[in-house]
Amino acid sequence: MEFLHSILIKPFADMATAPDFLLQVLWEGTVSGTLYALIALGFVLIFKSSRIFNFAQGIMVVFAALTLVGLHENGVPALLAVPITLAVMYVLAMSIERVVLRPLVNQPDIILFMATIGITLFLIGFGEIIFGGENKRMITEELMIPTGSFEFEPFGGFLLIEQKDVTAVVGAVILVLALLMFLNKSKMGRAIRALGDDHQAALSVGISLSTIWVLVWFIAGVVALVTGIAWGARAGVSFALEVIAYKALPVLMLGGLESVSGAIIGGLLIGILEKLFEIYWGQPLLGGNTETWFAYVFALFVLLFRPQGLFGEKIIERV
Amino acid sequence: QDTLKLPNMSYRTGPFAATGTPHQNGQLDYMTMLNERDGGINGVKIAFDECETGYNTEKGVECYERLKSEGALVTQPWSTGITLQVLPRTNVDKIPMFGPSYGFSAMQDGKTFKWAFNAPTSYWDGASMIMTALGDGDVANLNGKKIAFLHLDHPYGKEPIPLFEKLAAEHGFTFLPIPVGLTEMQNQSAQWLQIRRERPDYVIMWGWGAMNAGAVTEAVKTRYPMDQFVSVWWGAHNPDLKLVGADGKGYRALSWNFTDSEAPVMQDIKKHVVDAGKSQIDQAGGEFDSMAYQRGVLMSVILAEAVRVAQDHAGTPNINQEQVRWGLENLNMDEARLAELGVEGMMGPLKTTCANHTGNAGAWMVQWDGEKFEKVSELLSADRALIDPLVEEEAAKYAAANAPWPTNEECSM
Amino acid sequence: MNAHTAGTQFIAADDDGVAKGDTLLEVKNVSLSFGGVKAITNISFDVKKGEIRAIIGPNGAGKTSMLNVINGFYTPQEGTITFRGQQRRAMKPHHAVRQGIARTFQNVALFKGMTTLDNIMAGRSVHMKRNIGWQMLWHGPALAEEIEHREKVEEIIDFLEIEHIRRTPVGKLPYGLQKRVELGRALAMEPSLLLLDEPMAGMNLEEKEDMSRFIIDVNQQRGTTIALIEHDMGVVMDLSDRVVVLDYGKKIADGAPDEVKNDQSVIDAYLGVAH
Amino acid sequence: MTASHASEPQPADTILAVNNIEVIYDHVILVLKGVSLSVPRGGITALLGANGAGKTTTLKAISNLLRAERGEVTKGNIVFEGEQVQALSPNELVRRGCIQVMEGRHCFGHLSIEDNLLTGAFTRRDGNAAIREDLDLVYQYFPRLKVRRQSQAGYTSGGEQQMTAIGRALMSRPKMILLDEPSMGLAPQLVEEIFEIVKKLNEEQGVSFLLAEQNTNIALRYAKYGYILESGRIVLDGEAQALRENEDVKEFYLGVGGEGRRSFKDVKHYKRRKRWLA
Amino acid sequence: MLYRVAGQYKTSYKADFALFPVRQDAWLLAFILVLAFVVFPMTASEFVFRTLLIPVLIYSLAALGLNILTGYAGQLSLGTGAFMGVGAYACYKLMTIFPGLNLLAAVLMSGFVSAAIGVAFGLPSLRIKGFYLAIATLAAQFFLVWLFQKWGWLYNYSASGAIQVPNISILGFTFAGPTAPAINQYFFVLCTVTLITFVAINLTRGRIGRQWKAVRDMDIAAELVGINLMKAKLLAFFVSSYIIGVAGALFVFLWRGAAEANLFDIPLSFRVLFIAIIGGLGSILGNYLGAILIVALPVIISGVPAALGLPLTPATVDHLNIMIIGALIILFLILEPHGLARLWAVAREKLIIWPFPH
Ligand SMILES: Nc1ncnc2c1ncn2[C@@H]1O[C@H](COP(=O)(O)OP(=O)(O)OP(=O)(O)O)[C@@H](O)[C@H]1O
Ligand SMILES: Nc1ncnc2c1ncn2[C@@H]1O[C@H](COP(=O)(O)OP(=O)(O)OP(=O)(O)O)[C@@H](O)[C@H]1O
Ligand SMILES: [Mg+2]
Ligand SMILES: [Mg+2]
Repeated sequence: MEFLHSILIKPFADMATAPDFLLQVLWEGTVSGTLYALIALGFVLIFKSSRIFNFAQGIMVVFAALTLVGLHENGVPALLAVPITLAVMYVLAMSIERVVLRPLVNQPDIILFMATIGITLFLIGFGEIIFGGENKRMITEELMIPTGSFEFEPFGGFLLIEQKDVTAVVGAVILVLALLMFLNKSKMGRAIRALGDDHQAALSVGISLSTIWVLVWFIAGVVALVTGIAWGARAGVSFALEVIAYKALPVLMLGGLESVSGAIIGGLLIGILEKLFEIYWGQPLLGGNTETWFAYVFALFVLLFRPQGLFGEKIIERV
Repeated sequence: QDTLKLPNMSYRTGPFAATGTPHQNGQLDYMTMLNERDGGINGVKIAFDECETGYNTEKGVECYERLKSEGALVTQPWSTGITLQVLPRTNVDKIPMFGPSYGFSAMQDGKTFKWAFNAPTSYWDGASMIMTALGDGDVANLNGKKIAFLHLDHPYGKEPIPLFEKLAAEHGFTFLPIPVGLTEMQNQSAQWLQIRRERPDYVIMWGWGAMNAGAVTEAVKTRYPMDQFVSVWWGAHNPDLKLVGADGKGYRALSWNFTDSEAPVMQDIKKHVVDAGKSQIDQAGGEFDSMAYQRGVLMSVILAEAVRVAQDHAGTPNINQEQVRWGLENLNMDEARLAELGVEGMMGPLKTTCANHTGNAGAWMVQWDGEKFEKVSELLSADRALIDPLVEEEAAKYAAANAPWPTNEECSM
Repeated sequence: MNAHTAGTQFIAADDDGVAKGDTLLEVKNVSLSFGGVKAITNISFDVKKGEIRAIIGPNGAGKTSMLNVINGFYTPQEGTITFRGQQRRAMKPHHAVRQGIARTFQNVALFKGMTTLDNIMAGRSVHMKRNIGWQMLWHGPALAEEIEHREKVEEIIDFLEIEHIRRTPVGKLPYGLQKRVELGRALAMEPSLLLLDEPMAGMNLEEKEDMSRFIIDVNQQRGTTIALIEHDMGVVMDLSDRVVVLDYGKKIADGAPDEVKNDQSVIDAYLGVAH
Repeated sequence: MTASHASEPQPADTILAVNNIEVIYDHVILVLKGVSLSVPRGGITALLGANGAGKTTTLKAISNLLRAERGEVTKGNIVFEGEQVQALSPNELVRRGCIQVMEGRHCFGHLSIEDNLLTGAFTRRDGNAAIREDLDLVYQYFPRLKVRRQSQAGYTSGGEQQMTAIGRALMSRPKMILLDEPSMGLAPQLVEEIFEIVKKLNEEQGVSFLLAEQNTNIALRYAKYGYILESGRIVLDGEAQALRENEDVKEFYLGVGGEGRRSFKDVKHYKRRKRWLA
Repeated sequence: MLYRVAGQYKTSYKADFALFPVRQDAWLLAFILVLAFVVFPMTASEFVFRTLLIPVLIYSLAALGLNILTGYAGQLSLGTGAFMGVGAYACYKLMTIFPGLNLLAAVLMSGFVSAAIGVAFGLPSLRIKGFYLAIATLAAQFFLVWLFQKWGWLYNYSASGAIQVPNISILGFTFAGPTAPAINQYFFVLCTVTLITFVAINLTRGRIGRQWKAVRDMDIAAELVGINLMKAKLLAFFVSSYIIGVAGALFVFLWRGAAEANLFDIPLSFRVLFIAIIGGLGSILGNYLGAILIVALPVIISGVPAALGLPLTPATVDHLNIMIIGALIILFLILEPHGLARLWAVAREKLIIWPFPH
C-alpha cells in the first residue's frame, strides 16, 4: 500500500503542490529533448539518404564545436570562425565520402555501420592530437547568442529560463522545418529518399551518389555544429561530449530512423519524460541516475507496439 | 641499474583528460626538473615513463603488466578502477602502489595493505575535514541541516558515502546522495533540479573530468548559492571555474595543496623545465599557476622524497621495489623538510608509518574569488577517532573477502 | 513421412490421406484487402489431389496474394481455406509447412548467404528432430540424421542437375539457377501441395523446358499436387490440368486450358491476342 | 563465329561499342571472357543467352554498375558516342543519355510510384514543365501506373514494378536504354505492349536499345540485330532475321524443331544439351 | 603447392561432413593447437599471457557468442558488454554463496543466468528488426549496467561497488585471484574456449545453424519453409548469451581479478562487436582473427614508436593508436567487407589453384 502510494499518488501530489517546479522540470526536459533531437537529426539525415547508421554523428558534434572554439582561440574572430568551420565540415564530408563510403557502396548495413565506428575512432584520435583533451569554453557571447535569462514567478513560485536555451529550441525548430521542406519538396530530397531504398537502383537512374552523400554529410555536419554550439554553451566543449550520441539513439528508435519530424517529436517526448521520471520516480525511489536507461526502456516499450518507431517508415515485408 | 623506474599511468585522452593532463604534467615536470637540476635523485636519473590508459581499466591492466615487466619500482594507477585491479596483485608482484590522495581510503591501514599508499591524505579524511569546516569546527553544528552529495556514479564517487552516512547518523543531518552517470556529466539538469527541489544547505561534490565543469555551470545557472557549494580537491581546478568566471565567486574546495608559483620548487621547474621548453603545459592558459598542475608537482615531490629516504636507508642509490616501499612507509616531511624541498606553504606536513600509509596531511579550504583560488582557512585536519576504526573495519572486510590475504604483522596499529 | 519407400525415387510417395482426384484444397469466398486496395474479392476455387492447377491473370490481379493466403502469410478478411479437410482462416506459415504446403516465390526468396546445399537442407528442417544436446555433440545421432537427410537432398540435387553449384552461395548464382534451387528447397519439404509462383520467369526456352520436365516429374512420380502461377501461356496450356483466371481480384474464368484460352473475357483481360 | 560480318554497322553511326571486355567479380571469378558488341544509332540490338551467360554483367559493365557488386572490367574498353566511358560514373553516363533498366525491377520501395518515376528525371536540367510532360507520356504508355501512382512501390505487384522501372528510365530522356529482361514476370499482352513501346520510342524518338532478353522469340521479332552469349563469350551474332532462321537458334532458343512448336509436355529428357562452344 | 586438394576424394557423406574435408586444414589446426597448448605455455612471459594470450582468448569467446546471434542468426546486438557483466556477477554470486564450488562449474553455470536474461531481452526481436533491434539491445546494456551499480546485493554491498575475485584453487592449482599464476589461468581459459568452440562449430553446421542462417538471410522466407522464427531467434539469444556470459565470467575471474559496473559499459560491447565484424560475421575462425587484430595489435603498435626511438609522448602515441585502429577498421572493411575469415578463405582458394590465377 505504502509502495503503491509512493509510485502512484505521491509523485502527482508533488507535481500539484509545486507547479512552478513542475514547469521548470518540463522546461528543462524540453531543452534536453531539443538537444537530443538535434543529434538525432544528424543521424536521421544520413540514415535516410543511405541506410547508414552513422555512429560518428556524436564525434562530428565534438569535432565541429572544437574547430570553432579552436579557431577562435587562435585569434580568428567568431563570426569568421563559423564559415571556416563550415568549410572544414565540408572537407570532412568530402573525405568521408571519398575514402569510406564510395568503396563501400551497396555493402550490408552493418558493414557501413562499422565503418562509421571506424570514422569515430579516427576522428577521436585526430581531434585529440589537434585540439587536446581539456574542456573549452564555448564562445557563446562572441557568436552573439544571448546569455541572460528570463525569470518568471508562476503560481507564486519561480521559473528560470535561460536565453541561450530559448535560442537552442528556436534554432532547432527552424532547422527541422527547413530540413523538412528540403526533403519533401525538392528534387534532391526525393533523390535522397530514393538512395535510402536502393543504392544500386539509384545509381542506375543517374543519381549521383557522391554529390548526394557529400551534401548530406555536409548538412549533417552543419547540424553537428549547431548541436555543438548548443551543448557547448551549457557545459563547455571537450571529448566527453562524444558520449551524448547515446542519448540520441533512443530518440531515433522512438521517432523512427528516417523521420525528421520523428526526431524532434521523439526528442521532446524523451527529454520531458525522462526528466519527469527521474525527478518524481527515479530519484526518490530508485536511487537516481535513471536517465541512463529510461529513454531506452521507454522507446523499447513503444517499439513493441510500433516496430518502426512512431514516425518511421514501415518495413516492407512481401514475398 | 642506472635509472630509477618510476612510471606513471597517465591519461591525456578520453573524457577525463581535462583533469588528468595538468596533474600528470606537474608530476612529470618535477621529475624532469630533478633530472635536470640534480641529475636525478642521489645521482641516479629518474625514468618517469608514462603509459597512457585513457582512464580505461583495460589499458590500465596492460600498462601494469608492461611496466611490471620493465622493472617498475612503483605503480601509480591514477584511477580507482585500475587501483582495484592492481591492489590484490601488489602482495604477489611486490611492487608498491602509490595513489596520492586517491584510491581506497582503507589503504591507510598499512598492516593490511602492505604495498599500497595513498599519502598525503584520503577521501575519508577529506570528507571529514569538509564536514568539520562546514560545521564551523564541529560537525554537531550541522544538526538538522540537509547535505547533498553530488558524485560521479563510479567507485571513486561512492568511496566517501559510508563516512557521510556514519556522520549523518551521529550528528543528525540529512544526507542526500545524488549520483551523476557518465553520460550525464555534460547535462546535469536532473541533478540540479533535484537540488533545487530539495534545497540542501550544502552541496558537496565528488566529481571528476567533465563532470565538475558541468556542475559548476549548472550551479551558476540555477543560482545555487556558491558559498554553499564545496568540492573535494579535484574540484579545485582553475579551468572549470574559469568557465563561469566571476559568477563562480564563493565556490569552495578542500585542497591539500595550495599554489605558490614563487616557491623555490616552482621557480626551479620554471627555470629548468618550462623555460627550457621541456614541458607540455599550456603556458598561455595559465596552467603553470593552476592548482592541478602544482598538485601534480607535489605528488612527485612526495614520491621522490620516498625514494630518497629509501636510498639513505639502504645505503645505496640503486634501490629495489621493496626499498621504495620502505621509503613510502617512512616519510617524514615536517615543516623543515618541506622548506628544504622548497614547497613550504604548498602542502601540510606529512608523516607515514608502517601502520599508517596515508600520513594524514591536512588540507585547506580554498575559495574562488572570480579569477583564482584563495586560501580561506587554517590547515585543517581530519577526525581520526571517527576514521581510524572505519579504516580498520573496511580493511578487515577486504582481507576477509580476499582470503587468504597476507597482513604485515611487523607493524601494529 | 514414409521412409521405407522402395525404388530409387528420391521422395517418398505422398500419403496425406486424400485420394487422387479428391479435393485437396478448397478456397471459399476469400476476400483480402490492404487498406483501400482490394487484392482479392470473393474468390472460390479448388485444387484436386494430383493435378496441376494454374492460376493466371494480368499483373496485379492478386495471384501472388492468393498463394500468400493459402500458405498462411496473409490472413484474408473473409472466407475460408480447407486443406486436407481441415478448415481455417488464419494460421502461422510454419504450420502450413508442417501440414504439407510448400512454395517458391516470385522474387526469389532464397537464403542468399547460404550454399545451395544448405538452402535445400534448410527445407528439411521440419523433418529433422535431433535436439540441441545431440547437435552440440554432432557425432552420433545428430550426424546419422544429418547423413540420412543429406542423402535425400543429394537426390534432389541430382534430379535438378545442380550438382556443380552445391557449394556455391546462392546469392551469386544467376537468376535461373536460383529459381531451380528454390524449387529444390520446396521439394525438400516433401509437400503434398506445392505452390509455384512464376517458376519460369526470366528463363530461356531451354530452361523452361527443363523446368517443365521437373514439374511434370514431381507431379507424376510423386503425385504432388501443384498450383502454378505463370505468365508463359505455352507452359500453362501444356502443363496444367485446369486453369483459374483472376482479373483485378475477381475470378473471371475457371476450367480446362482449352476452354479458358478461348474465353472472350480472358482474351480481353489477359491474353490480348489469341494464342 | 558463324554470322557474316558484312552487315555490321559502320563505326560512324555506332552509338555504343563494347570491345573485348573481360569482367572479374571479387578479384577471382572471371565472368566475361572477351565480349565485343556494338549497337548502331537508332538500332535495337538483342543480347540473348542462357542463365548465367553474362548478359546482366555485360549491361552492368556498360552502365558502370559493376563496382557496387565488387566486379571490375579488367580488359577491353567501352565506347559510347565515340568516347571511352569505362571511367565515368553511372550518373555521368545517364547524363550523357545511356541508362539501364535493371533486372529484377529495383524500385524504390518506400517511394510512391510517381516519385519513383520522377527520380528518373534526376539528371535533367530542362525544367519542370518538360518533366511533367514526360510523366504524362509514361502514364499514357502504362495506364496502370497512373491508377496506382500514389501507392508505395514496395507494395505493388511484380508487373507494376516492372512498368515503373521502365517508365523511370524513360523519364531521363535517354538516347540509349540498356534493358535487362523487360518481359520478366509480365503478362503476355503487356509484354507485347512493352515491346511496342520500345519500337515506338525507337522509331519516333530515335532511342537506341540494347536488350538482354530470355524471351528469344519476341526479342528477335523486334530487334534488328542479335548476339548470343554463352558462358561469357559471344558465340553467334547476326541480323535478327538470319538468327531466327538459324537451325541451332531455332532448336535451342525458339523451341521449334523441324515440325513446328514442341509442347512443353513432350520434352522427355532434361539432360543439359551440348552448348556451342563451352 | 601448399594446398593441393586434388586427389583427396570423399567416398561417403560422413567423410564430406568431417570438420576438415581438406587435409591441409586439419594439419593447420593441429599446428595451431600445438602452438596453443605446448609452445606458448613454454615460451610466453607473464606479460604475454596477461596482455595478449588470455585476453585474445576471452575476447574471441565473447565475439563467438555475439557472432552466433549477429553473424549466424542476423540479430544485431549492442548489449554484449552487459551480458558479459551478467555472467561475471553471476559467477561472483555463485562463488560467494557457495565458496567451495568448483570454479569451472561456476563459470559454466553463470552462463545460464546470462542466457536467461538474454532470452528475456531477446523477446522483442520477434517484432523489432534491424537497427531498431540493435538500439533496443542498448536498453539491456544501459539498464543492466545501472543495475550492477545500484543493486548492492550483486556486489555484496562492498563500499566501492566493485567485485573482487578471491583466490580459488582446484586440486591445489590456483586459477583465480591475485596469487594465481598466469599460466594456470591461461590453461583454464584455453580449455574452456576450446570446448565451447567445439560445441559452437557443431551447432552452427547442423540443423540449428542452418535455421539461424535462414532467419538471418530472410526471415520471412525462413518462416515460409517451416522454421519457427520464435524458437530459432530465442534459441540464438540463449546460446549467444550463454557463451557471452561464460566469456564474462572468465573475463573477470581469470583475467581482470576485479570489476566495477562501468567495465561492462558500452565500449566493451563495441569492442566485441569490432572483433566479430572485422573477423567476419558468420564465421567461427573470424572471431580469433578479429580478436588478434583488435586486442593484440594495439598492444603491439603502441610499442612501435618507442622501439623505433621516435620522440612521441605516450599521449600522442595513444592518439595515433586510436587513429590507426579506426583507419584499419575502415581499411579492412573496404578490403573485404566479410572480414578476415573471408580474406583467409580467398587466400586459401588462391593457394589451392596456385600457381594459376583463376
Ligand atoms: N556479384 C557477383 N559476384 C560473383 N559472381 C557473380 C556476381 N554476379 C554475377 N555473377 C556470376 O556471373 C555469371 C553471369 O551472371 P549474369 O547475371 O551476368 O548472367 P545473366 O546472363 O544475366 O543470367 P540471367 O539470365 O539469369 O539473368 C554467373 O555465373 C554468376 O554466377
Ligand atoms: N502487402 C500489401 N500491401 C498493399 N498492397 C498489396 C500488398 N500485397 C499486394 N498488394 C496489392 O495487391 C494487388 C495484387 O498483388 P499481387 O502481387 O497478388 O499480384 P499478382 O497477380 O501476383 O501480379 P504479378 O503478376 O504482377 O505478380 C496489387 O495491386 C498489389 O499492389
Ligand atoms: Mg505475383
Ligand atoms: Mg541477367
